[in-house]
Parts: sequence; structure tokens; C-alpha cells
Amino acid sequence: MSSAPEPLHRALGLTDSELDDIRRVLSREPNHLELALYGVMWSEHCSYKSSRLHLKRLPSKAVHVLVGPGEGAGVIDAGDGIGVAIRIESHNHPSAIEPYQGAATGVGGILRDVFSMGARPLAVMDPLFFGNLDDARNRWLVEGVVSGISGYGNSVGVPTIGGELTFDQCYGANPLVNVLAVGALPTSRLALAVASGLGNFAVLLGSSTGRDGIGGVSVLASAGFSGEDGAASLDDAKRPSVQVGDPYEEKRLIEACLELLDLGLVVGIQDLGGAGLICATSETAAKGGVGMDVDVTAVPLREAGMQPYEIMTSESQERMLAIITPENLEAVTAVCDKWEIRANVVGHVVEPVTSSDGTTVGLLRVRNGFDGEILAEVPASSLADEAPLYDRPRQRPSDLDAVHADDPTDDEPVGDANADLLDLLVDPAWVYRQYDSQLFLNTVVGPGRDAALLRLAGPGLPASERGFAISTDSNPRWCAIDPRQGTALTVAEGVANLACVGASAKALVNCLNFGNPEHPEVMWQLSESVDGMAMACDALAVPVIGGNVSLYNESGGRDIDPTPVVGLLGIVDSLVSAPPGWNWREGDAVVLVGHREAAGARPFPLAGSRWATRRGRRGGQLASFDAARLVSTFAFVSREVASICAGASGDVTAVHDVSGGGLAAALAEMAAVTGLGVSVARLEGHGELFAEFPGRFVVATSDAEAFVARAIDAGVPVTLLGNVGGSRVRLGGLIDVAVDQVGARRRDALEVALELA
Amino acid sequence: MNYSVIVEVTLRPGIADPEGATIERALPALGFSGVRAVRAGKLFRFDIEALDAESALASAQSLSDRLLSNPVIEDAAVRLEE
Amino acid sequence: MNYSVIVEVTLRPGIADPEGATIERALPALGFSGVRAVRAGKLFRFDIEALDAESALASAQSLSDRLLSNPVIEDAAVRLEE
Amino acid sequence: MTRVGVIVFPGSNCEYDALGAMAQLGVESELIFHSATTLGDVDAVILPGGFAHGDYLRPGALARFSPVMAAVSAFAAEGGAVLGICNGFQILTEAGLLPGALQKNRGLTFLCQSTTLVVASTHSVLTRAARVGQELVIPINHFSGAYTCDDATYDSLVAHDQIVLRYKDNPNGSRDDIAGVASEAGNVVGLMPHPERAMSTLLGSADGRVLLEGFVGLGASAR
Ligand SMILES: Nc1ncnc2c1ncn2[C@@H]1O[C@H](COP(=O)(O)OP(=O)(O)O)[C@@H](O)[C@H]1O
Ligand SMILES: [Mg+2]
Repeated sequence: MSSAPEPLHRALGLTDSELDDIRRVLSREPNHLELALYGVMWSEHCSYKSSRLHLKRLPSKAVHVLVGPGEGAGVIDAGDGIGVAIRIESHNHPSAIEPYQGAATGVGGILRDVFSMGARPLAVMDPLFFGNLDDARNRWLVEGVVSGISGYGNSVGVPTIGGELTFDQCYGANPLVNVLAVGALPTSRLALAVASGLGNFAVLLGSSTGRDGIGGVSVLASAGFSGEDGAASLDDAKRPSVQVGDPYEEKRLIEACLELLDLGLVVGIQDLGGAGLICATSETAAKGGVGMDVDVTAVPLREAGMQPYEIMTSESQERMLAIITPENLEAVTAVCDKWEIRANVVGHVVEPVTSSDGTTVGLLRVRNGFDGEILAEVPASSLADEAPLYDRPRQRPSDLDAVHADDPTDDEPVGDANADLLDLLVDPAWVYRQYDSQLFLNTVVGPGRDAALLRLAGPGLPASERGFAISTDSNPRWCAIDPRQGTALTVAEGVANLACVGASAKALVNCLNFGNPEHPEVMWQLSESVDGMAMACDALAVPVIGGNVSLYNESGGRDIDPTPVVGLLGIVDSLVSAPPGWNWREGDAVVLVGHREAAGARPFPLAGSRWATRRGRRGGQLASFDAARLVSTFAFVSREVASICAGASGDVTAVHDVSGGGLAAALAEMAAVTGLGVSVARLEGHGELFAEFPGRFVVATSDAEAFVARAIDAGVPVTLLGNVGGSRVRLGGLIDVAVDQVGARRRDALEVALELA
Repeated sequence: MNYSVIVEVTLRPGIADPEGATIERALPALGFSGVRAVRAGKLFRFDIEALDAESALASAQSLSDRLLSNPVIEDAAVRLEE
Repeated sequence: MNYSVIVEVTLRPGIADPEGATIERALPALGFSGVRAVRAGKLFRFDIEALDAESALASAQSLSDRLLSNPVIEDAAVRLEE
Repeated sequence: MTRVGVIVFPGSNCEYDALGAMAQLGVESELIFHSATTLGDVDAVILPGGFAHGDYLRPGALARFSPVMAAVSAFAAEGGAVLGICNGFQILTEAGLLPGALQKNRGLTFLCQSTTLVVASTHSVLTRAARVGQELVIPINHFSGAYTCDDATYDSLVAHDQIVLRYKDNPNGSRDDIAGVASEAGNVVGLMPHPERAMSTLLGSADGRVLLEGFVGLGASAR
């Protein structure tokens, strides 16, 4: 087949109108190098051109927010002179091609975001989404991704303390690999990605630059997999963009950067991620309102014959850019020598130029030698901040009414509720056992419970008795039915998880994984989801301090279900004793805390539940988000647990929120981990067993009377469900199964599905 | 017939090899000079049942591509052991 | 002169090879039958400066014995790349 | 008063945890960078966990050539107390300061989990404050933790009472359930589990104390 060659700008992913924008900015034709720079910087991944308009609607302010969205990571003031930095990002497309390295480099990238703020990384979480495990390729992806996170995270020396694991056919050819990182810093060490000070140097730290990842993240993440078989259809041209991570380099880079910051040797610092050097130099220059000369010959290369555009856009891993004053160069070099990392001056901060209308413009110039030929010359801010902003067409899916009408809540519960329950239980321990979750001696509650809870301590931090809690949550089943309510309820579930370990939510970060933004239905989902998140965050008083958008998650033309992932960060003011966890004891009373019935049309909605989804039922109406109920219930539970964390003795022995799998799963999980059975006398049928809506907690108490009195005082409804004891899980005459069987099925489910057991 | 096969899995050219690079950096301190371009790979040896050498090599190659390497970043070379 | 050297590091006979055993166990499910005695090892490739082939091999062997293999459990075989 | 040196290799990551454990015992400790050629005035040395040199090649293979290791060997030869935890154990075997080698776990995955150890011998600086048969709940955190050695080495380990800790329920395929071994004199010890991670009930277990107390000479029956 022969056809006219594609014009260069289109090959670089730029539209004709974007080319016109570039001509307007430059008042001339761009040369090829300039076009390549715009191509990566204006890609969806780097510029958020389809989503920025909507993200503005998220609330991001609160008194304790030190750094909001827009920097490497968001930072809150946690008290005691300690800031906590948090960020989440996707590494979906690279992981679909090379699961080990895709996931590994995802961990590396998110850590750089966090330590670029001056924070020592203290924790990682990994929300993962795969297709069904009856397909060998999906099993290969799961094993590869998990070992990649394990291999990189453990070696780089940051504990991975939780995540998520979701299987659904919609992720078959397009798995989602999101990674969240949290770090902490003395607030005095807070660093920003700004270049300032004329004559200052931009120093490239870390790995040498190779051809790996040329246009990798930015191009891959901005294009869908077109063929039937997803990644396999990627043409060969895109394959060399696979990057290999080096956790050992990253470990030394972390130590060196934190030491540089401690010694006050840097003016500004930024990580190199998507779009590599051009992104870091243009963004720091734009933020500082200065120009920057970059010498491509000063960049240490791993391969011979690299072109300037390759050097500027390479996404080689484990690199940082530090802005320093010339007199500190020697001291900087000494620190880098100690940690055996490269440090090369690749840029000079230069004066902005004054244009004809009197405004000043910082120019990003790519040069062949600092005094050599100018290869590209463009306004730094035009690359970094002035990408086109699209209000892409949005359209409510035409079949949505039919989806809502098709409610599984009224389905006859054909089959055996015991079997239904056993099928819903999956212990993700096979995953998190592969992660070091204990490093730094901070982990009070590790993976496997509702939220992770860690002491707020680390090398170089002021002493503190506080703890921080993190949970990642998502619910594509809900969001497919109703992205607005679904996202709001997802946020609520995250806050509920924090309450289980005594924390109150202080900040949220999100990773919006959606399909092709050129599909109006996808843009509608995104917009609705953002509105739902904004509503929930306003109601629950949680600022959004960062996020990431991953679009073009599709395969063979089919978009994934909308998958907004939220990461919730909470603080526990005094952590001297572990929260109760799920450790109920023989004879305890079991109490349901919160409204027993959902707000909305259905008291026990099964829409979007795991129970319904397993039956292929994907429609119906969700519970609605009832702010008042949620706020009071969350506050009560978190206060109860926080007092135990602070060392008070109390009657509460176990706390677990009701989430995936409903009340039946929550009770079964507690029975499975303790080996102690439970009897619940009366329940409203299978709906109450399996309905999913946040705002309910299972609490075990050794003094039901006292506990109920406190709940009533707090205005929170409670229902006495039954008692702990015996060797069977007996729920409302519908379920009666041996604890041992529950435990064994839950323990083995994942390994059996992966065909490892 | 039983054939003894050797598979060499190496990173494709251009793909970063942190292990090789780390070993190379460490060598001078150990007193080894003049060593360059260190690349680390994997080696597998197994016996395979096949009708003839050709089909032994073919199944070994398919096994190597599917299980022992990821062709996106690695090459697998298969040969019979002498 | 510059010589290109290949080093094969294999587990000594009698030392358990969990990696090889795991691969062998996984094969039937993937549709590969008749594969036995799978052993996993490591492969290194590097360029070495030496006066002649013999001394290139000798320094490569010494490097392999001192560094690239652990003599407690592994053997290292060195050869020149054709 | 004992003073403990904790060696930092590039890629080590449990060095601060080791310092923290020492602080909990009220023992002074300091970091010693791998480039040091002397140990200063320390009375005992810990090689902490982590991934020295990225564990590239083999865990411990590159670290054993660090300048500081000559000083560690000399210190051990004079009878100084040396403890290798996890990666530190791997480094000690690579350096020939302890017999045997550590191979990949049986299941070929990294394992971070709680284990129960059984004290097999008190003839070491690590176990001297414990009782033979005592059970200790201590977490493991490794990919290459399966202890391996040839039969002659094994016989000699048994003959000289050098197997100091065994797993009650072998998690990784280690020969004879071995979790930790000592040198013949008992002054050099390596173990895969992390006693410094088992120093307080807030984090799940305080059973590591009896080992580290013994190591720094605080335990009841310490010599
Ligand atoms: N991919 C993973 N990596 C690490 N931990 C995980 C992963 N998936 C799930 N977990 C852990 O397992 C536990 C259960 O997860 P989940 O069912 O999502 O909890 P919840 O319903 O409370 O949100 C959590 O502690 C979570 O952190
Ligand atoms: Mg929960």
C-alpha cells in the first residue's frame, strides 16, 4: 500500500490546528527539533489538554495544605514540623507490554515525584486492575507486574504497604497499574521545582541517557492499543520505548538528593519523568520566569549517535534536575561522588528576553555546546503551560437509562448463598507478601486490612507521636453505572477505611483512568466523575492535592469502565498502641454502626455489587451519597479507634468497614483472620448480605451496652447483629459455613486462580 | 529422541542493562582493568523429547519466546549442546 | 587487542535449582511436554583488553571465579565469542 | 558500654532500623560508610539488611569487595562480634566469613511475612541470651534466603554447633530449616530474619530483643 508520507507533525501526534498554534507562538515555522519538543510536551500525558478544564472543579484548598496540585507531589502540614507528601500516577501502557519493567519504572517514577519535594519516601501503594485470570496472558501480566513492583520497591528500600486488586474483563488487553507514594519531610526542607537566579546551573543527576523511552510514556499513554489483542498489536516502532528500571541507581539518587537538600545546596529540583529533559528544563524555567540554555553535548549518553531530539525527549529512568548556584558546584559534586551518581551541568539559567510589547519571555534554547549553535528556541512557558486546552464533546451514553432500569436488586437469589459468599472472598496476601511492608519500623497496620497505618517517623524527621494512614480505593462497577455517584461513594469508602484505623482524612490524590477522550461518552464519564469527587470532597472536607489522568485506556475500540482511583491520606494524632483491627474475641457482641439501609431508592442496592457482577448483572441504581450520615458515622468510628491508638483502654475489639462483597464478606473476612465464627440472627434477605454502599462498619465490642450508649450520644445509628463465637459463620438463616472453609477458600482463591496452587 | 538444548537470553541492543553496568563500574576497584561493555543475561539448559534436531530446536525456540524471555526487551538464542 | 568473552555460570551438580524446577513444573500447563532436567544459569558477555586470546581467557576466567560466580555453589565456563 | 557500628553499603536500607533497635536497647551506635578502611572504636558490628549494590550479580557479591570489608574480616578474626542480618548475612557468606550460600527462595518470590524461629544453639553472640528450644516470632523479608551448602560443610556445621536458628515452618526451602548460622567461634553470626523488626509489640512482636540484647552483651546469660 502506498500513500503520501504522513506530515511530520502528525507523526509526532500533533494535530493540524496544534501546528498552527505553534506557528503563532513562534511567529515562524518550527524546525524539526522544535516540533518534536512540542509533540511530547503537548501530548495528552504531559499537558492534560483534555482533562485540565475539568480538574479545575476539584476543591484543593485547606489551611493544612502546603502544596496543592501542580507540583511533583502535594504536601500537607501534619503537625510537629513534619510535612507529608503524596502523589499517585499510572503506568498502564508500559505495563501492558513489559509487565515487570512497566510496573518497576512506575514505582521509580512516583518516588522521584515525592523526593523531588524534599520528602523521604516512606510508603508505596499499588492499585492494580487486570482482565480475568482464566486467560494465560492475564496471569502472566499479574505475575510480572507484582514481581516488578516487588523487585523495584524492595530494592529501592521503600515499603509497599497496600493497594488494590481488581479483575474485570474490561482490563483484558489494557491492565491498569497505578502507583501511589507517600513521603515525609521536615517542613523546612520543602523544595520546589523552580529555576531562578540568572547564571545558575541546571545539573542533571543520575543515570545516563539512552534511547529507551523515546516518546515512551508520553506517546504510549496518549494512544490506545488499536488491535484486537491489545499490546500485541503495537507496531514495532513503539517497542524500543520500553524502559528498564534501576532501583539501585534510584536508591543512591534518593540519598544524594536528600543530602543536597539538607545541606541547602539546591535552589530548585525536579524529577525527569514523561518527556524527560525537555519537560524538566522547560517547566522549571517557566515557573521561575527565566530562560534556560540547554547544552545537548553535556548530557552523558549511554548510546552513540543520539540525535538532539532523542536526548531532549528520552525518558531514561532515574534522573533528576537540580538548579544550583555556580559556587555550590563543587559541594554538589562531592555529595554526588559519595553516592556514586553522575552530576553534569547541562543548563544555564539565563535572562528572559523582552518582547516588542514589553512583556518578558523566558526562552528555552537547545544548543550544541553552551556557546554553540542554537538548535531550538521556544518560549519555555509555551511548552510547559500553554498547551491547547480542549473542551472535548461530552455525551451521556444513550443506553444509560436502560442500564439503570436493569436492576439486579430484585433478582431472585438463585443458588446457594454459602457458595456465593465463598466465591466472593479473595485474600490478596499472595501479592503483598512479595512486598517489603515493614521497612523503617513504622508499619503498625500493614497490607491486608482496611487502611495501612504507619508511625510518622523516619531518618531526619522531627520526633512525633503521630501516625499517618493511607487507603487506595476505586469501584469501576459503580462508576460504570453512575460515574458521579460512583466516584462520590468511592471517596466515602476511602474515608471509611481511614476511620477503621482511627485516622481522619486530610487529603486526597486521584488517578483518573478512563478510555478514549475522543469518545464523547468517555468525556462525559470523566466530567461526571470529577463532579462526584468534588461533591464528596466538599462534603467530607477533604482537599484534593494532586492527581494524574490516564486516558486512551481502550483496546479494540472498547473503552475500559471508568476507573477513578482515589488515595486518601489521614492522620492519627497519637499512635502509641495498635488499633483493634479485625481481632474480635469469643463472646464479643457484633454491632453494625451506621445506617442499616442505604440512602436512595433501594434499601439494599445490589447494583454494581460483586454479587451482581459475578452473575453478569451490571446495571441498576446505586445508593446515593448522603453527606450528613457519612460525616457523623465516620467521625464517630474514627474517634473510637483513635482513642485506642492513643493508649486508652476500651471495649472495642474489632472494626471493619462494609465494602466489597457487602456485610456477608465483612463478617466472613473477620472470621477468616481470627478463626472465630459469628452468628447473626436476622437479616433482610440476600440484599442485606451482599449490598454494597459505604457508611457501615462492623464493630465487635466486649461491652455492647457502653458502646451503644456512646453511639447514641454521637447520634449514630447502631444495630446489634449478633455474637462472636463457635466455628461457623451463620448469617440470618441464609449462610451457614465452617470458619475453616471460609479461611481456606479465601486464602487460596488467588493462587488457585493464578494456577500456582 | 532426546536432545539437550541451551538457551541464551540477552537484553536486546539499546535496552538498558543496569546489572551489567553496575558490574562494569565495580571492576576497576577489584583490580580488573580493560573490561568493557558488560552485559548480563540468562542461560537455560534442558532436555527435550523430539523427532529430530530441527523440531527440537523449533519447540525450544517457541518455549523460549513464550516463557523464558519477553521478546519486547530480550532475545533468546537456542542451540543444541554438542 | 580486544576480545569478546562469554561466561556461562551454572549451578554445580547436586545444588538444588529452584528456578529450573519451577519452570519445569510450569511447562505442561503451557502445552510443552517432554521437557526435562531444566537448569537455570547466568550468562555474561564483555569485551576485554589483552595481548592475546590465551591471556584474555585467563583473565576472564579469573574474573569469573573471583566475582561472576560463587564457587560454593556455581561453576563458571569461559569462552571467546566467535 | 558497648558501641555498635552499622555498616552502610550503597543500597543498604535497614541501617536506620538497626540504629533504632540499638537506641531502644540504650546502646550507642553509629553508621560506618562502606568506603571506610577502619571501624573506629566500636565493640560490635552489624551488617544491616537491604540491597547492597542493588543485589546485582548475586546478593553480597559486590559488597564483599568494599574497602570496609577488610576491616570487618580483621575484626572478626580477632574475635569481635559481627552480625549480618538478611543482606548482611548474604554478604558474610560471599566474603567467606560464614560458610554456605543463600539461594533464591523455593517459591521464586520475595517473601515478607512473620515466621517462628526455634533457637537451636546458644553458642553464638546472637543467641547467648536465649534458651535452646525457645520460639521467637520474627519476620523475614528476602528473595534469596534459602540456605545451601554441600554435605561436608553441613556436617561440620552440625559438629561444631554452628546452626543457631531454625524455622519452625520452613518458608523458603532452606537446608535443614536453617535460618541462621554462626562461625565456629560463635562471634560471627548471620541470619535471614530481621530481629530489629521485632523490637516492640506496637509493630507486632518484641521477640527480637532477646537476640539483640545478647548480641550487645545485655542479656541475662551473656558472657
Ligand atoms: N495490589 C495490592 N498490593 C498491596 N496490597 C494490596 C493489594 N491489593 C489489596 N491489598 C491490600 O489488601 C487489603 C484489602 O484490600 P481491599 O479489599 O481493596 O480493601 P477495602 O475493601 O477495605 O478497600 C488492603 O489492606 C489492601 O491494601
Ligand atoms: Mg475496608
